[in-house]
Amino acid sequence: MSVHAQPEQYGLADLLCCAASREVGNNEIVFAGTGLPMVAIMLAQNTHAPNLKLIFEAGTLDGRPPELPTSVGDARCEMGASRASGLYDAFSIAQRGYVDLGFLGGAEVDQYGNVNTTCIGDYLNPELRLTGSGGNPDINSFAKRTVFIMVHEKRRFVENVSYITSPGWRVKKWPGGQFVHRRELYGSAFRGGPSAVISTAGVFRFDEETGLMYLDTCHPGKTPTEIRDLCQFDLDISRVKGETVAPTLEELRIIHEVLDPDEIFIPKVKKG
Amino acid sequence: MSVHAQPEQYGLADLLCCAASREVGNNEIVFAGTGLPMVAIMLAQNTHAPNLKLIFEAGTLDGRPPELPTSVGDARCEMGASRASGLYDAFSIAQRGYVDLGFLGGAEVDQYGNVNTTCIGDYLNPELRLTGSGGNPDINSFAKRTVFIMVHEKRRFVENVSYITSPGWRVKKWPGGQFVHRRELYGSAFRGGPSAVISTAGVFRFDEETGLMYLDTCHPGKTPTEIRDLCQFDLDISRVKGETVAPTLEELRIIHEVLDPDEIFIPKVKKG
Amino acid sequence: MSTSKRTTLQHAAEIITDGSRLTFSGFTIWRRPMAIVFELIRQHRKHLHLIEVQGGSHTEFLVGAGCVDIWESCWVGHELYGKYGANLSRKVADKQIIVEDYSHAEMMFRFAAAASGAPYAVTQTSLGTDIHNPEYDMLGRAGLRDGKRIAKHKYQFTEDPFFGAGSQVLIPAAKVDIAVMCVQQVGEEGTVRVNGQYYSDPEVARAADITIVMAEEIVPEEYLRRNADQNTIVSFEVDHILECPFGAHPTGMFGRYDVDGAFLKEFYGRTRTQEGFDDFANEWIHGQNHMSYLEKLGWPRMLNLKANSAMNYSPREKKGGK
Amino acid sequence: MSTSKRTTLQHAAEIITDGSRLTFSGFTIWRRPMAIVFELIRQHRKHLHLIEVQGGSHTEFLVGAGCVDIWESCWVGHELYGKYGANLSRKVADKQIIVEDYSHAEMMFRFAAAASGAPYAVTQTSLGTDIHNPEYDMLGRAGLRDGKRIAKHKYQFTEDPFFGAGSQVLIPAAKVDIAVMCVQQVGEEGTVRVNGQYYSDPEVARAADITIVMAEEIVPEEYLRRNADQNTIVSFEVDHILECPFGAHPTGMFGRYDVDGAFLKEFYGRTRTQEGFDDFANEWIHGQNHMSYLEKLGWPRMLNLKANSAMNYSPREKKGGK
Repeated sequence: MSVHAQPEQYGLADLLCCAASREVGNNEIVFAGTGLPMVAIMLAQNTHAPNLKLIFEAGTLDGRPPELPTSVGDARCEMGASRASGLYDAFSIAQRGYVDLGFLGGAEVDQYGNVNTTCIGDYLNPELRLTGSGGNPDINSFAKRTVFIMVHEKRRFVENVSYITSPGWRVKKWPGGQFVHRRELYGSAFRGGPSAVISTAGVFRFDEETGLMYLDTCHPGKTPTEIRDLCQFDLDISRVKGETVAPTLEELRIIHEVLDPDEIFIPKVKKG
Repeated sequence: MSVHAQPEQYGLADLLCCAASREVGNNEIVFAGTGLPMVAIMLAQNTHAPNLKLIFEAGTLDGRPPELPTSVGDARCEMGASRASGLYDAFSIAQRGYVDLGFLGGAEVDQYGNVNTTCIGDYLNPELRLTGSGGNPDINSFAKRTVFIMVHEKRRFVENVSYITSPGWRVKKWPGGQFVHRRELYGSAFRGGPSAVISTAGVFRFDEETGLMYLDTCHPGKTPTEIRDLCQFDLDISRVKGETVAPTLEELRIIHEVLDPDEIFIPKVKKG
Repeated sequence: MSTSKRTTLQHAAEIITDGSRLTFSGFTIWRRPMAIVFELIRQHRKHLHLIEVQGGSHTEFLVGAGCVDIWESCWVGHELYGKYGANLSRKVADKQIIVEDYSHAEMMFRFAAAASGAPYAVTQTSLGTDIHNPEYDMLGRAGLRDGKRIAKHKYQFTEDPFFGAGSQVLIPAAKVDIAVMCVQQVGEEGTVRVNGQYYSDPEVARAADITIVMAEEIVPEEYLRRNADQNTIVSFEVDHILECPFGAHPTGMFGRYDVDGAFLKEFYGRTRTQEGFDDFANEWIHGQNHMSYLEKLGWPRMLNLKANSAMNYSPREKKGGK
Repeated sequence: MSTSKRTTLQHAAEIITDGSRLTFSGFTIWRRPMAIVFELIRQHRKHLHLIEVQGGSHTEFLVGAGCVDIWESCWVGHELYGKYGANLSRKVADKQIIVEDYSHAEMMFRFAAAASGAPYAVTQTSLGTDIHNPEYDMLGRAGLRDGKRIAKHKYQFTEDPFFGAGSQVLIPAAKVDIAVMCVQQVGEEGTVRVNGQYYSDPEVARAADITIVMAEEIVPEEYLRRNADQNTIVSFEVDHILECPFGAHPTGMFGRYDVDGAFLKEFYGRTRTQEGFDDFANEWIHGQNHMSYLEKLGWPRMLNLKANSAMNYSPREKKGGK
């Protein structure tokens, strides 16, 4: 009995969080970054995927935090976890192939799903140095599927990112730097790649053979051509399935009453 | 005030244990195998080297067992230790270069200090398969000095061991198998090598440049030529310093009253 | 949780099919999954390929019973209670088993690499020894290096390109199908808490494709999760669990019971010949189950082994006597 | 023990000389050795080469104060309280600092290799990214790859010879002179017990040539040795110890106190410019000592951060507010 909310009952962050949550299957092992991804996974854990196993990069394995941690290093991560250890464990488990799904963010994404979190502009003369990679490339290299949650602006959906921090479906082969399919480079470690980008405009997926991004669903109120115009590359809009499913009232209740009552990551929609 | 025991007051195992114990310096980090080496180190810990740090291969780090463990996996190892973990830790610490002294045993030793614990006879058609390497080559590869405690029989002191389990001062360079100085092979991991063999006949040391064994001290009652005749190679007896120092009464008390009252590794000498 | 991981001794042994690449928890004569080992012998398992950080009494039982075709490790014996592996020695001499020798650290690093998903490890141990004698690559000699189940090479040499540290030995990840563990506590969802030295248990459990955990006790998962930083193995690394008190006997378990030295001494003494082994197995394994085995051991013997809970070992056990 | 490992805040900072290769305990904004970081700034330390699994608030303080010439890591920021490292960003734009980028797993594996005494690690992470762009080898561009203190290459590619697993990245061990740790408990002889996630602390402590441990409390060594399986770092891996309550503030410590989000937010907001940083440092670092710093913070603020001992975090702290 899932009653979907009306547009005025939820915000964009709610929609993203719920769309992201639906990418998670039950029984999956999920590796989550800080912020919205963390809320999305905890939402899945509290709805359709009670058996999902959550890994936090800092060393919490099969975590079930009763309260939303503000980051993966947070003391809130440990409570209820199967094991609290460290990064060597978390990344070893990932490289070993345990991870079904990674949840990540990014500043820029290109048509192949390559993501940049390192710098804006030329790396050697950056306009803006960002945080750097963190575990973004690692989780993305090792997981079977990866979901990115991003703000949608035309400057962020580019033909080629300034710096490939995290590998998409077609990546650079060094030393030359020519683009090749990810499969060619990763050998037996190839397990998949970015499966969805959930932006503030829509949900995007990838043709695994061409490696190219396509539009899957539009968020309510957005049209495919509008969304294509929000990309610097020629976005494939031929495979659109319709509108992104709105949050249910139950999902909204869990987000705002259970997971993030303090609006740390997801603001409440003002009534009125 | 160290009163040395008279020959009838101690056995050969006592002499070996005390000679081995004297190889340990205070503040040293010592990696010990099971058996007599363990008693020797605990003897040092209880006499002249109270600050030595003891590592057991199975994962006990800076151990101070109040009761003699029967092996390094024993539950008696943990009590009073700084950390109880596992083999990855123990071998990582060794490879990292922390270990000053390793204490080991062997079935055969050659003129270069190469030791065999794997098989007697041709490896491909062995007369007798022994236990195998265990951590013998690892401790010996990584420690600054290694001491071997062995039974002295002519068949055990050979020109070339049937199988080099543990590296001496001149070792085989593969794929050809020609003998080269250990220093050539170990690069920056070269930290030293076997520093003493304590047999039931005497104490032997090595010329670090030629890599050859020489007789250092004879056990009471043995002569250098007798000992040379107990080796299949031409043992250098030109550097003999004299007799191996007898156990003190205090050392014997600690061995038999504190460390090994049940005569697990060291039998008591029968009075009378 | 919707699906239970609980299994029985019989089924646990059935998971380990003929030809499996198998490894174990514990260290020489401590925390070996003996009850499952005995069940494997009862079920006449064949062609096992043991890949072990180091062997121990359990190895000698499996080898003696003819379950093992390949033993890839570094050491076997019963410590104080039997100075070498008499069954393995006999089968090596008779060429009934292939032995592939590595050093102890190499075996540990091979499992660490497998657990970390790396195809190989880099080390400087054992350079110049016959462990690296190219003539002694026994799996290669047997034509078994297919590059899939068994690595293409026993090892490779290379030079450190970064710091000029010199020769390095590359050793392949220890890929195993199944790890069989014996521990103090496991939770309903698979979380394991090992007390005392954990030996190579964390790496072994993670390296294996399937992990079976036999515990002295299955405890409420929430109990273990109250102190996540004291747990040893993660829930999702464990596939099957079972409770089997004294399941490690005659090997010992920190905090629970000591090694039964007299039992191991008797085993070592009686199984120098195949007839001796068969006789021993007929007495202690075949026709028995775990409960009848415990009954046969009897209360006085087991209470003598029981650990003092303040000391974590038995102050009564005389370490096998003399 | 005959020789004490105890030192003071001032002396601990003095051990870290100009030009040291330095690393830290903790994770982003948790368990960073802030009191020593502040003392380094007071002592005007220069030319530091930070090699970190990942950076955090402490990095931003050191970089802002001009202590750092080279930063070799993968991430810097204040998590929720400051989305990137404004001081590092400014100095990168001004070319006042050399940044060498690796991935997070690469940095972790580099420390694991160093801790294990291996010259390098093997991994398959981040293939095809600009982390491996040969043009972006910044230490190479600066001519600093001497093969001694800094590896000859940023990385090397090779193929797996054992299982045909494909391209592998070899990454050099993270060799560091000093690790500065901030933990809950250390014993008189150096044994460390970390509660909660230990992040990369065990590897970092073992990788460093000198390890300094600042703890909330120095406890009797025997207390820690009663449960050796709960300890995190071995006595002999630790060279210097000091007790410094709230030494991690404004970062948090599991079981003791939360992150002071408001403090970090203010730091992030005020230190976007160098003038802002200098102003902040004049207010909170220069002319202060650890006690006057705590006095300045005041009781209400610190009690609000104090962890509930059943939950291990503060149920009062509003995570920095909105």
